[in-house]
Parts: sequence; structure tokens; C-alpha cells
Amino acid sequence: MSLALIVALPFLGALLPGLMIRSGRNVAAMVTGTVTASALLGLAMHAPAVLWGEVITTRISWLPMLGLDVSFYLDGLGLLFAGLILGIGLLIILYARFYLSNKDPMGVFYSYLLLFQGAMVGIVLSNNILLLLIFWELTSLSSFLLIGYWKHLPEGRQGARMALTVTGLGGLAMIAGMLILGQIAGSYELSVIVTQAAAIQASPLYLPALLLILLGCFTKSAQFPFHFWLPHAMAAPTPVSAYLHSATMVKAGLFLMARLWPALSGTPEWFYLVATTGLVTMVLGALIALFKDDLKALLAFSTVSHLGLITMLLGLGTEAAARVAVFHIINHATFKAALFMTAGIVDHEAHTRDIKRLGGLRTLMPVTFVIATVASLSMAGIPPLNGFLSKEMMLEEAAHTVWAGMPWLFALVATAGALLSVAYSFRYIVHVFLGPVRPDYPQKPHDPGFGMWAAPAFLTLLVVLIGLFPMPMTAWLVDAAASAVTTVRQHVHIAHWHGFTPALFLSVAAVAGGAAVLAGHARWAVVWNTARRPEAKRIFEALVEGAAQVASRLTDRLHDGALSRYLAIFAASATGFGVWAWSGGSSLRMPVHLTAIGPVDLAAWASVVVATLAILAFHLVLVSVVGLMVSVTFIYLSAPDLALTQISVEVVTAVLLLLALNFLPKETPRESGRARRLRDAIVAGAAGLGVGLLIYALMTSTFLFDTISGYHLSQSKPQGGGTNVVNVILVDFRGYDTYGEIIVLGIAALVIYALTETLLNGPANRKLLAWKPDQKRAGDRHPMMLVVATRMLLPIALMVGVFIFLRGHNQPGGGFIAGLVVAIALVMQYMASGFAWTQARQKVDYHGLIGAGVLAAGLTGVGAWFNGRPFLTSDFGHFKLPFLEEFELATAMAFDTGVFLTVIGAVMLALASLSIIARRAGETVNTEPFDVDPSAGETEEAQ
Amino acid sequence: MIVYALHFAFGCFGLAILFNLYRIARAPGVPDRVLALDTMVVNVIALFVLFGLYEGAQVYFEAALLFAMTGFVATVAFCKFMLRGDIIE
Amino acid sequence: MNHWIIAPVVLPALLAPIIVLTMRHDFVLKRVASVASIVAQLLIAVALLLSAMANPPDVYLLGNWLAPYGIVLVVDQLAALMLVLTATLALAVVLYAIGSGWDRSGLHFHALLQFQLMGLNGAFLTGDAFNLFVFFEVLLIASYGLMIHGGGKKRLRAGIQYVAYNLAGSTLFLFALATLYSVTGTLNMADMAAKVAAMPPADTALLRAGAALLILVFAVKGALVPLQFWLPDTYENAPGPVAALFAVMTKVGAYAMIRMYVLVFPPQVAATGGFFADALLPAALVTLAIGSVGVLGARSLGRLAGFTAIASMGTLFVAVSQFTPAATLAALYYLVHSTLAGAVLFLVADLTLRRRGLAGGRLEPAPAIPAQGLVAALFFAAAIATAGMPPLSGFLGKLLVLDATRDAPAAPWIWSIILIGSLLTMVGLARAGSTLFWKTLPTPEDAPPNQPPFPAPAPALAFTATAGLLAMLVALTVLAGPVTAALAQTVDALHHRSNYVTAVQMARPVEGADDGHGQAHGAAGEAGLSTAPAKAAKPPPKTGAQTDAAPAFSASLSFDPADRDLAHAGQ
Amino acid sequence: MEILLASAVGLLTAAGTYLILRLRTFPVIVGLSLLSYAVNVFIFASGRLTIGHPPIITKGAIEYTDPLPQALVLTAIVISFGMTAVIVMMSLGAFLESGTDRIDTDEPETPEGDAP
Amino acid sequence: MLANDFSRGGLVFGLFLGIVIPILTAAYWPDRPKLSNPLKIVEYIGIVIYDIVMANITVAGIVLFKRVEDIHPAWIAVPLDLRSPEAITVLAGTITMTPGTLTADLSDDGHALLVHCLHTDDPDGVRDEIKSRYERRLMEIFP
Amino acid sequence: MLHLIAEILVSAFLVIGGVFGLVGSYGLLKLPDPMTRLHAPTKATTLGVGGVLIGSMIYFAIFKDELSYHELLITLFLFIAAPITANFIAKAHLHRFGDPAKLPPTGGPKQWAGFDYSAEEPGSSHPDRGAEL
Ligand code: NA
Ligand code: NA
Repeated sequence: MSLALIVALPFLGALLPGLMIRSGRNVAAMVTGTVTASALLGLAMHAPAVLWGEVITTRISWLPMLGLDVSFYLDGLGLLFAGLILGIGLLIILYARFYLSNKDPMGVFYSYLLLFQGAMVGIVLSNNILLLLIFWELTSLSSFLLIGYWKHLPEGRQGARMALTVTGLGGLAMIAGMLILGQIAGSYELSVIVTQAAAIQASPLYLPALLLILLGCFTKSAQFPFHFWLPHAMAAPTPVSAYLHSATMVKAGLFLMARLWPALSGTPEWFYLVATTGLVTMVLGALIALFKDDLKALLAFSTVSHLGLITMLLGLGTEAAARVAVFHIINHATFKAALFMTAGIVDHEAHTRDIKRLGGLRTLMPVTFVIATVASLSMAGIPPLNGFLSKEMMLEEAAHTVWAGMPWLFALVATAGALLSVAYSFRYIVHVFLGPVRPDYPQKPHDPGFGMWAAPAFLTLLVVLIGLFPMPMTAWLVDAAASAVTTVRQHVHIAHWHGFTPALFLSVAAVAGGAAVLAGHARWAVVWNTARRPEAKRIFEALVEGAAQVASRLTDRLHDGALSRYLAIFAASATGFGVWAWSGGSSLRMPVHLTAIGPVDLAAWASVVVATLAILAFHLVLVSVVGLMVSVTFIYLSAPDLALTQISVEVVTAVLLLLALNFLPKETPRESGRARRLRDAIVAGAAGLGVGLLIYALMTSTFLFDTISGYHLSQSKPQGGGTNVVNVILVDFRGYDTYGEIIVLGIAALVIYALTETLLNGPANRKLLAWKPDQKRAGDRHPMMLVVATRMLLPIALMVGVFIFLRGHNQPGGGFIAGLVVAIALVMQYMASGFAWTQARQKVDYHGLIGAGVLAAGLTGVGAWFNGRPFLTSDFGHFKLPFLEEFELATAMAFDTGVFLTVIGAVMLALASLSIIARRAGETVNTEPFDVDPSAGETEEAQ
Repeated sequence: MIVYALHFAFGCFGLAILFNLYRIARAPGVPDRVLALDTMVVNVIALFVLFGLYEGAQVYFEAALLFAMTGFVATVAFCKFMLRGDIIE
Repeated sequence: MNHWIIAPVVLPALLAPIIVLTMRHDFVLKRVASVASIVAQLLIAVALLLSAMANPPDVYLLGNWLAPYGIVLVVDQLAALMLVLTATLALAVVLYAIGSGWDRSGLHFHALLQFQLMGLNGAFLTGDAFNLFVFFEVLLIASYGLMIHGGGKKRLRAGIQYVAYNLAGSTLFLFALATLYSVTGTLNMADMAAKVAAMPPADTALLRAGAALLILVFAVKGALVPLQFWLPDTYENAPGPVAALFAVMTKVGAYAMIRMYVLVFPPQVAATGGFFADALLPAALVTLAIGSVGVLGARSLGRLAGFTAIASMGTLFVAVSQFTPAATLAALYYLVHSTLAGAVLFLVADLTLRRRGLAGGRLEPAPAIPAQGLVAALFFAAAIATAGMPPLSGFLGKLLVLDATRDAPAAPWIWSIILIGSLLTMVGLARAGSTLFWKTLPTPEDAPPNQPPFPAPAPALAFTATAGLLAMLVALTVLAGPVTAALAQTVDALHHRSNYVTAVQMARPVEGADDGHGQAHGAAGEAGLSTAPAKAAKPPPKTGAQTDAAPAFSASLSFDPADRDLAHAGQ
Repeated sequence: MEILLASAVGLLTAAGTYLILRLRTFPVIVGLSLLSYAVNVFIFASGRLTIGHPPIITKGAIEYTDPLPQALVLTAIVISFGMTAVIVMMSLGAFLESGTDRIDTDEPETPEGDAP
Repeated sequence: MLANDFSRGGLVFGLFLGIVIPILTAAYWPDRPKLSNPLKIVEYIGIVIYDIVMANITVAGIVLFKRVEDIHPAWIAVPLDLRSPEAITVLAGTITMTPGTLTADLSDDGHALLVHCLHTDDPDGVRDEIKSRYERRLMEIFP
Repeated sequence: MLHLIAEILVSAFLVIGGVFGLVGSYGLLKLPDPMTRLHAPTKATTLGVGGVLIGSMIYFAIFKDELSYHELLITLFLFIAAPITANFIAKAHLHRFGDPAKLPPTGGPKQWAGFDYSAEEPGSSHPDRGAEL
């Protein structure tokens, strides 16, 4: 079976339990087990070759650019770990089937479990370290789901988040570490990296890489000072704890250290970082375990301690120590998984895991007692069990180790760790199973069914068998794995009796001391419980909560909805950045001809200045003055089209603003304080100064290149068919811009209309219905004289509009201005006789007008396709009509018609929307064109 | 002769605009302000016509006509707003 | 000329008014037309992309006018990629909007959506700086309408802020364009590139000022610090599918920045040099930091999603700021990923908060919601994608960015901030997810049923749309190899800017042959590029302040496939 | 003339900027209008200033002002009109719905929720 | 559309518009009055133009040379015999454009005009002159 | 000869127009109250523009051989618009600051139209200050 398939099987299979759970819990468990068993089988098929020393590889190209390939390889180490993961996984699946209660969604559980399993197998089989990283992070994610499985428990949620945060932190550090490592080694393939030890260790980036990678390993393997998350992950259901936190996830860190052992170990940095951390963790974990009253917590810290032990062994950097490490990994997996399961059984049966409430279970749960006792004794290192074998070998290695010039320190501390280990192991037996039967268990326990104790029993059997026959049971596996770790062929020699070695003495001391410590446990416990020491969970929670609080406050401060500040920052940064960019360049000042100043210019300038300043005092009429003077400037500076457009837009905008202002507060309270206004004035002043200087500099410098508008001037008549170059640019050279621009107008009208409808159907409607005018209103809504004048002016205005439209191609004007003129003429009519009266005489639907305009423009553009030409290609020709001389008819005119219609439609739809709001606010509808009709009385009299 | 007359007229209407500006900026009431704005538009129209004369070009007359229209509509709109609040009712 | 190039603009532009006019009262027809249009856009975009992969940039001369005098559309691989991305996203969004009933909560949703797409497509296709402004405005005004779709006071107030901020941005855009026109005398981007390369080193200050203002405009769109302020409130208050669509709006800023600053102002141009890269990087890093901190500190789901968008823009701009092919590739991959991922997150957020009744998006415990398991699973996947965790494409994108920045002088800063930012994002998302989906309150007996404000007509469609986007992310992950290989080609083409410039220069109008009035605009320019086309026709009228310094396109001829070396040699 | 125009543009920009930093919607809208004037004149002036030579092709005329910036300004005017109309309407809508014309939303949140 | 040569085309077109647009806008002007007696119209226009010129000279004199304290403004109500809205509007316009008077308002039944006098010491005389000089003639024009 | 006469005529109209234009705006400054101020620009400024327009018309007709009807159109427009403008500003002023008691009676049963509030719904509030433009 391909390695990729072995890795993929659990992932693919993860879908099944979720689906099969409908067919029952047994089926789900069976399916899950089958998936795992298949993968295990696939692995086993490779086992002989691997044990023989072969390396199996699979490679699928994935992201070659990055050097990320789906590249797996199976060697002894991989085989060991994959076997553990899948084998213990199988047992856990069995155990969980009976452990989980009916209320727990089992399908989901098995799905998560398989996801996790797949991720773990992926880690141990990866050849590519980037791929390994992916599986690494996947284990964090899937364990997050598993730990938080009992989501109703706050400890479960917190534990899950804590595990994710800590291991996630490590994982991210490791990303950096792996990328550096890959860079040094020139490859992300592990099989290459392990051969590059010399290059790696000589690189200046070795230490950063090592630190980052170890951060990942230590967090994952719960090494000091990251040991705190592991016990809290125990909020998970026991099968999860047994699987993740004894056999698999926490060993991922060890696996990686073992994997990179050839490349990274052997340096003082490695030794001091890894061995010391391992040693400290081992002692500290054991010490804490001794005083934990929660069975699972006890086992969790014992796990921390044993992981420290293995880490320490890997840190020593010798081949012998590596062999021991591998051997202990196997042993620990067997007894610890069994112990977790027994703890789960106790919990399941007695409904408590509190040692203080337990004791005397020996007679009530004999089977469990036997299993737990054998496994505990192995954990304590009592001969002839497997734990004894590896512990002896560990002490032997420690005894040979010199730490900072002190030959005794390492052995001493290691022995202390072993001593504590004996103590807590004995405690598990003595305080839980021995002693008198208690009357007050939450539930009177008894042994569970076979299904539940089969798995731990099997593991305990292994404990005994390995203990009795270490060489046939495990030597082949240890050899293969150790060879893979060290890249040198290893032959382990495991024996119960090595003679009177220092290790033996240390071991005996540890057992005796441990028993003594347990005897005085009550006294020590008082000391321990009264001593003040940092509570990791609280620190962590406070840290994360604090970070979140700070983040919230920072974010809320920064993004508090104060647009005025946002815009001040905008203006200030634009000014600052512009000035900075400008000052970094050079400027060549060439004398240019400046335009002279005339009296009219001065008047216009003065008007703009005064009006602008007065606007700050908020006189709206003055905005019109500015608009007027800008138009005058345009006229004066040879831009008649601009002037016409500006003034027309001006008045339409004024009408729009007045319509809206009717409902808005008319007076703006002065709310900002002096400092605030000063700040704004400085920002605004700087922006104004910057813009003023920029445009002055632009106007007084020569064009460095010919502008493209020379072409527009020369080709406007011959190829564009019009003499008004601005209009020809608008409808032809850059007709596409104009197309976009009328669409903007059309959308604006659409948005306004949609918003109006929404308002009239929302809470605003209530406010409108209750709306009272906030100013005294004069009588005479539709003054007769205005109506009569409008009757005369309307035809004139419309004529002007049509006229301006028609001649726009050659003289100032065109569709846009004409549209505005017509709109203004209509507005005049609306103002005079009111909306309803005028609307009643209006056959045109403004929606339709906009749509027709946009479509006309678009279809004119599309029309060129039929001529084989690009969008918006214009065409024109000369035609002769009776009475009229020859004239040109351009398709651009059709386009301009689209513009014309859209403008009228958009402006009128916007105004109509506002009028609808006004009518909702209680405006009544008039049926007569004007309110005062002098002739009305006469007719009545006549009748 | 026309040139001098033109310059004289330019001066007159330019000064007139400044007068209007003063009245807009320092108006005793909004109606006065609107009146001044309306007058300003009419003076601007005169300027356009003068400018057309000065350049001998007709293109400025459209502007004048349009300004007359927009000025009228704007003035009516402002007044209507003062009178009724709602300018299209 | 290949008329398909303009189809992505014309199709929605013609359809939208038809929807408004003829389908006003027939909702089914509207929906069918809208979906059909988007499917067509997707097909056209894919066809354009395939064609662009095999050919040099294709140029469309609008109005048959010779470049640089008229407006040109240029479809190269980058533009086509953005078209495909936009259409893909739009398809999911429109299906979601239909499925969730959002499209009925106000008027004109589908018309506005079509106009929005028109604006986006137009912005990606144009080769003209001012036309870019016009299409920015089209897409913005459509987005204003979509943002306030459905109304409500919070949304309207947030909408005003969004509009006001963007109006300020548009004003700045115009200042920048006028400055650049004033300096270079052109609006055509390829032509501008040529002119900028030929700028005399003694007179660069104004050009730099114009380019600096322009970069800020794109920074506004791309939510780059300190111009990111508009984003959180906008995204939080926009309707769910609209917020999802907005995922591509920020990318318009990134696209425009890549386009302008790789084509016109690359680091090897003497006038501007590495100035923008130097300014961009710190801003991008702060953006990333602020986004990540915001995710951790968010008190509501919408805001959280908004800050993930800011963080992703930070990451994206970090890559953009490098201006190297590898980094640009990383930027493009991350761009595609973050668009899809951001959209998924917003859709899932909408699925969630619409089911939570009064609790809405607030990150507080509430009673369990209908279909909690499915929504939670989608949230988990979306969170993985946005946080850049394996196995989804975010992780690959992040690895690409890290890999591409390893040689940067600021690499330690970049790496630290990206990785710590990831951690903060991850923690923030985990906290949010566990509050929303794990820490549920018991449903009170007398509580009113958690009804969405308006009924979802086809929730399955909404879920499918969301899942479809997720599937795209999975595809992006699995096919990372081919995708990056294609992107490498894109980036290669992008960084050889002479391809683009030459394509625009060489584009020829269609000659008239079929009718008497027919005329090939710009035929005068045929005389050859070595002389100014305007002059070849007849003695041109002089503009007020024109000089005879250089013919329109002459400077561009100094470009050559190895333009970088040449430019260096020229320094 | 250049100095007059530049100073007027600068002043309009400054006043517009000052107004968009106010706290109520209406001054902000007026500020945006002023900015729009400023930028229109800015674009226009970027083609340099010419008196009495409108870009209308006339027999005998040899000098014209640069027509392109004028066309750009026209486009900009139209677009900004559309934008103004939208923001005016939105301000009205927001005021009617929320009862306030404050543009900043940094006041403490009201307890009742809002429709999503 | 209209080519450079503007004269004949323009004229024809102008006529065309002059006919079409009033037809299009007819809906806005119901009950369009029929005018009779074109000679009277010409006479009226002549009188008004003359009065406008005179009015301006008068007003200019007041503005330029009269001390502010010496200006005596007054309000006058002018009862109307005219009933046609168009006629009243023309009258009101005439009043505004001629010597020192300005129409400020209409009564709510439309039967009186409120006129403001810039400077007068004989309000009744002003009222009588308005009625005799303008209103009488308008009565003949608008039957 | 024709040209000389035309030149004199044009110049005269321009000067007269300028003077009236100035007087109109000066009146706006000098006159004491809003109602009197209204008289100056309505009449003088309108006539001033009229003068300039006539000058322009003669100029183009004689010197350019172009018969321009724009001026007529502008004049027509201004002469229709000016009274309405004045009327509206007067109404606005009366509404804001006027006191119906100080006005002459209409002579009929009805009030002046601007002060006739019968159309307003009863009970609507009338705060005294209105909009500040
Ligand atoms: Na044409
Ligand atoms: Na036009």
C-alpha cells in the first residue's frame, strides 16, 4: 500500500463514521476500526522491508515552486511511530465504543479521531518538512476539536483553546524554523537535511533555527515551561486523553527531535537546551504528579515527566542515549495508555476521578486493579517490567553525563526524578485500589465489561512480555528505529542484569526513596498545598484574556466610528506622504510665461476667497457663489463647456440640497472644542497649502512631453466630425469614460430610488408620518405669478436645451449640459406648480428614461461591432435634407442622446424620490396649477 | 472707442460684483443674501456678454443664457425654501 | 479586434438596465438573468484567461482610436485572472443572496450587482489611468447601493461613513491623475510607463508627488494603514453577501497597485526608485498587526471578519512591497486565496448571525441555532482558511509569502509579524468559534423562535454557495502546483513590462473597407512610431503650453524585453 | 493669474478639508462639494492656463487651450454630482432612521438591536 | 448636427423647435389665453419700455443722490379688475419694472396686488396711475 | 459712416449699461432696508445688462455680419425672470420679517397670500426662526 494511501486512509475514512452513525454505534466503531486496521495492515506490509533496513518512499509533486511535495518515507522510526499511532488507535476505538455515553455524538467523535490519526501518521511519515508542518498544524486543529468535544464543559472549551494556543504558537515558530532549516540545507526533504549536519551546524542561522524548531517541539511535547497546557487538555473524554496525551500528539515533539537528531544534535547548544529542558521537565512533572488528586491529572503530569525523560535522552546526543529513548518511547506508550484507560474505567464506574474519594477498589474491581497495578509498577520501574528496563538504561546514560563540568549533577537530578516517579506510581496503586472499601463512592464501582478492559489488558500484557523478553519482543524494532534516528546501524542490547553498575544503585535508591516519600505523602501534601506557586492555568488565562482585552480596547479606540478623525488622518497622511515624496525628488525650474492678472480675475478670486471663508461660517448661499465664480473662471480661461456644466450642476445640486435640508437639522451645533478645531485647521491648512503649491508648481512648469491632446485637436474635425474638441473627446475619443460616467449617474438614481423605497417601508416611515415642519411656513404654496412666468419660460428653456444638445458637437454644449438644462427647466415647472400636478401631466417614466439612455449609449457602442469595429467606434456622414444644407450626422450623436436621456432621468428620479418623501411627510397634493386663482370666483359667479 | 467703453463696462460690472459679494458676506438677512446672489449672477451675465464682445466670439452667449436660467431657478429655489421649506410640493 | 475583451463590461452594463426596466416585477426572471449573466461572465473570463496564457497581452482600442489617444483595454494574464476570480466570487454571492433571500430585502439588488461587476471588470481591464478612475467610481457607487441594501439605521450611518471616506479617496485620485497628466502629458498607462522611464532625473519631484498620491488612493481601496479605517464598520454593517463580494473590492486596490507600480513606477525607474516599496512595507506590516489585533479583540462576528480582511490585506501588501517576481507570485496566490476565504467567512458569518436572532453577531453566548453543526463546520473551515492554517490554501499562501521575503533586509520583522499575526488571528477565531458554537445557552421555553428577519427561501442554496467557495479553496490547495506554475508565467509577463507596453504600442485600429463612411481612426498614426502620430497627419494646432520636446511614444522605444537591465544601464 | 488660481484652489481645499472634519452630515457634504470644486479647477489647471482660446476648432485659429483636462473635468463633475446626490439621500435616510445627523458613530451603542 | 453654416438651417430648425416645443409643453399651460388686438400690444410694450428707461433714471437718481433719511417708502394695495392670471402677471411684472414700484404679493383671492413704493409721498396717486396707465390697457389686450 | 455711428452707439450702450449695472449694485449697499434695496438691482441691473446686450447685438450685426438672436433671448428671459425674482424675495422678506398689521388691507375678505395660513393644518408648530442658509 502506498504510503500516501496509508496517510490518506484516516482522512478519507473520517467521513464514514459521521455518515454511518445512523446505522448505529457499533457500525460506526466498526467502520472506524476497519479504516485504522486497513492503514495498519498497509503499514505492516512494509514492515519486513523496513526492518531489513530499506526505506520506502512515495512522492507526488504538489507545490514545486516552494519545494513542497507530498513526499513520504518510511524507515524504522516512522514504522515505530506509525505502528504506535495506528495500533493504539485501534485499541482506543474499541475502548471509546464502550466509554462514551449514549448522549455523546459518537460519529463526530470517531470522525475527529480519524482526522487526528491521519494527521499524526502524516507527521511521522513525512519526508518533506513543509508537509510535516502541515500535518503538525493539523494535529493542533484536530486535537482542538477532540479536547473541546464535551463543548458544554467550560474546562473543555478552555482546555481546547489553551492547547490550540500553545501548540499553535509552537507550530508557527516551527514554520519559521523549518523554512530557515530548509534554506540552510538547500532542501526541505528530510532525507537530504539529515545528511547536511555539518553545513547546518556551521551556519550562523543554526541557533535561530534550532530555537524555533525546539519551541515547536517543546510546546507540543509539553516540556517545561510549556507543560501547563497538558493537564487542562484532560477535560477531554478519557479515550482522547489516552490517545493524544500518552501515545501520540505529545510524542510528535519527541518524534521531530528524534527525526532531526542527526542534523541538529551533537552541539553544546543542543545538549544544554534539550537535555536540560528534558531533565527539568522530568523532575517537575513528577513532583506535580505526586500531589495531583485527579487521577487523570496525575497521569497527565506523569506523562509530562516521562516526555521530559525522553527529551533528556535525545538531548544527550549520544547514540546509546538515542537507543534508550526509542526503547522508552515504546514502553511508555504501552503502560501509559493502559493506565489512562484504567483511570477512565474508574471514572466511568465510580463517577469520580478524585483520589481523595477513592481507595479500596481492589476488591470491587479486581480486573482493573490488576491491570492498573502492573502498568503502574512498570511506570515505577520495578523489575522485570519493561519500564524497569528503560529506566535502568536511562540512569546509566545519566550517570555518564557531565553537565557544566559537574559529573554528578545530572545523575542526581535524574535519580530524583525517578524517585518521584516511583512515588506517584505507587500512589496510584495504594491510594486508589488498596486500603479499606469506602462507603461513600459517588457510585459503587465494579469491573466494566470485557469490551472496556480488553484494550488496557492487552497493553498490560505487552508490558509484561516486553519486560520478560525484551530482545525478541522489541530489539528488532528498537534497532530499526534507533538506526533511523542516528542514521547509523544500531544494535541494542537489553538485559535485566548488567552487574553492579551505578545505574543499579541509583535505581534502588529511587525505589526506596519513592516508597519513603509516599509514606509521608500526607505531610508533604500539606506543605505542597500551602506553598504559594504560580498557577499556570490562571496565568495563561489572564495572559490571553488580558491580550484580548488590550486588543479590544486598542481596536475600539482606533476604530471607534469617529469619521472625523479617520478623515483627519487621511488628509494628514496624504499631505505628509505627498510632501515626503516630493522632497525626495529634484525639480528643475524653467522660466515659463505666466498669464497676466486682470481686474475680473481679481474680482473672481476675491469672491472665491471671501465666499469660501464665509462658508466656514456656514452660509449655504455662498456655496453657490463659489460655484458661480468657478464657472466664471472656466469661461475666462477658455473652457465654455466646463462653465456651462458647472453652473447647471450647481443649481441642480442646490435644489437637491434644499430638498434634503428641509428634513435635516438646519443648524449645526458647535461641538468640537478649541483644540479639536485647531487640529482640524492645521490639517486642513496643510492640505490646502500642499494642493495650492502643487498646482502652482504644475502650472508654472513646462510639459516635458507632447501631450496626447495635440492629436485630439488635430483629429477632432477630420476624424471625429466635430469642432468642439471637448465634446468630441467626450463622445468619441474618450466616449468610454463618458459611458462609465452616465452609468454612474444611472446607478446613483437607482440607489436613491431603492433607498427611498426602503425608507418608506422602514422605521423612517413612522417618523415621516409624524413629521412637523420645523419652520414657519408662508401661505401660497404655488404662487400664481411664478406659474404664469414658468409657462412662458419653459418652452424657451427646453428650446435652449435641445439647441445646446444639437450643436454640442461643434459648439459648447452636448448631451450632458442639455440634459441638465432640460432637467432644470422641468425643475422650474415642478417648483412652480408642485410635484403632483406636474407629474400628472408627465407621461415619462424616469426609470425608463435612465434605462433607455444607458441602453442607447451601450447599443450605439455595440453597433460598431456589426461594422467589424471596436466598441464605441463612431461613424459619421453627410446628409442633405430639404431646406437644410448639408449636415453631418454622427453616431456619436446617438451616443450623446443616451447621455442626454440618462442625465434627465437621473436628475429627475433623484428629485422625484425626495418629493415622495416629502409627500409621505404630510405634503398634500394639489389639483390646480396655482393656489390663488383670480378667475376662479368669476366662473362661479357666471354659473 | 469701443475698447475704452468695454474696459469701462468691465470695470463697472467687476466693481458691482465686489459690491454684491460684500452684501452676500455681510447680509442682514437671508433674503438680502439671496438678492445679492441673484444680482451677482446678472452682473456675471453682463461680464460674459462683454467678454464675448471683447473676443469677438459668440460662444459666450450660451453661457449667459444658461446662467440667466440657472440664476433664476436658484433664486426661486432659495426663496421657496425660506417660504415653505419644501421647494417642490 | 477581439470583441470578447469588452464583453465583461458590456454584458452587465446592458443587462442591468434591462433588469431594471423589463423585469422590475418578476423576481424569478431577475434572478435567472442575473445568474445567467454571471455564468456567462465566468465563461468569458475563463476563455480570456486561457487565451491570455497562450498569447501576449491583447489590446482593445475603444472607438477604434490609436493608443495612446483613445482608451485601451488590455487583457493580460493578470487582468484575466482577476476577471475569473471576480466572476467566481460573484456566482457564489448571487446564489447565496438568492438562497438567503437577501436579494429581496430591498430594491434593485441584481441590477446593482451587475453594475458592480461591470465596474470591477472595467477596472481590471482598462489600460488607461483616468478610465481606471471612472470604473472605480462605477464600482464604488454600485457598492454604496449594495452596502445600504435593506436599510436600517446602523447600516445607513456606516454607509455614510463609507461613502464620505471614499469620496475623499476619489478626490485624491483626481489630484493624483491631474498631476501625472500634467507631468507626463498622457493618460494611457503604457505610454505613461514609457514617459516615466524617460523622465529627466533632474525633474522628478512633481512626478513623485503624483505617484505618491496615487499609491494612497489604492491604499484606501486596499485598506492599508493608515487608510484602513473605513473597512471594519462597512464590512460589519453590509449585508452578508455584499460583504462577501467586497472581499474582491479591497483586491481592486491591490490589483491597481500591482499594475501601476510594476508597470509604471517599478523600483528600477530612476525617478521614483524604491521609494514606494520602502513606504509600502512598514505600512503593510502595521496593517497586518492592526488587523490581527482587531481579530483578537473583536466583539462581534462581522467586525472580526472585517479585521481578518485587514490582516489579509496586510499580508498581501507585504508581498506586493517586495516587487520581486517570487513575491508578486506569492501576492497573487494569496490574493486569490484571501478573496475566496474572506468571502466564505462573511457568508458563514451571515449564516450564523441571521440564525442567532437578537444576539446577532455579538460574540456572546446565545441559544443554539438551527443547523448548528453544519454552520459550525463551515465556520471552522472558514476560520482555518482565513487564519492561514493547514491544510487550506491560506497556509500555502503564507508559506509562499514567507519564502519570498526571506532575503528581504526586513525579513525578521516580516516573519515575526506574519507569524505572530497568525497566532493572534487563530486565537481570536478560536475564541469566537467556541463562544458561538460551543458556549450555547439553553433555549428558553418562552423565547420567541429564532426567526431570521426575512425568510430564507432556499437555505440549501445558501449553504451550497458557501460550500462551493470552500471547494474552490480546496481546489486552490490541491492544485497549488499548477496554479503557481501558471501564476509564475503571469508574474513573468508582468515583470517584463515591455510586453505590455509593446502590445499597446503595436495595436492597430481596424481598417475600413466595407463602406464609404468607414474610417480607421488614427490611421494617421500608421506612419510609424518613430514620429508623433499627431504630427504625421497635418501640422497640429498647438496646445497652449505644448513643447516640441518629444513625440508621443518615442520614449517607449527604449524598452526592450530586458528592460530592467537597460533601465539600470541608463541610470 | 496662476498665483490667484493656485491660492484659490488651496483655499478651497483647506476649507473643504476643514468642513469634512466636522461632526454633522451637512457640513461634511458641503465640504465635499468644496473639495470637488477644488479638484475640478486643479485638473483643469493641469493643462495650463490660456485666455480666449477655447478648444473649438475655428478657421484661422492656430492656438487652442488643452482640451483633454476639460473633458476630464466634465467627467469628474458628472460623477461627483451623482455621488453628492447619493450621499445627500443617505444622510437624509440615516437622519430619518436614527434621529441624529451626527456623522461619527462613536457614541455608546443603544441597547436595542438592529436588523441585520 | 447643424453644420457650421448656421443661418438657414438654424432658422428652419429654430422655427421647427418653436412649433414643436410649445405643443409638447401645452399640457403645462391649460386654458392658454387668446390675445386680441396686436396693435394694443405693441403700444403697451412701447409704453413699458419707455417707462422702464425712465424708471431706471429715477431710481438711479434716488440711489445715487438722495440721502437715506429722505427716502420715503410706502406700501400700496392695488385692487384689481383684471381676472386673467396671465394678465395679472403681466401687470405685476410691469409694476416691478417701472418707476419705483415693486409687486410684493397678491391677495389670497387674487383681487388685489401688494405693491411697494421706493419713494413716494402720494400712494393713492401711484395706485391710480397703475390702474389707468397699465391695467386699463391690459383689460383691452386680455378680453 | 455706418461703422462710426455703430461704434458710437455700441460704446454708448456699453457705458450706459455699465453705469446702470454699477448703480444697481451700489443701491444694494446703500439703501436702508431690504424692501428698498430690492428696487435697485431689479431695475437698474436688469437695464444695465440690457444695455450691454443691445450694444453687443449692434456690434455683431454691423461688424461681424452675424445676426445674433441670443441677446434677444437673454433679454426676454431676464425681463420675465426679474419681476418674479423680486416678487419672491419680497415674499420671503415679508414672511421672515414682515408684519401683516403694517400692510395696507387687501380691500377684500382675504389676507395677502403669503400670510394666509388657512391651508396649513391646524396645530402644526411654527417656531419663529427658520432655516439659516
Ligand atoms: Na465622432
Ligand atoms: Na458635452
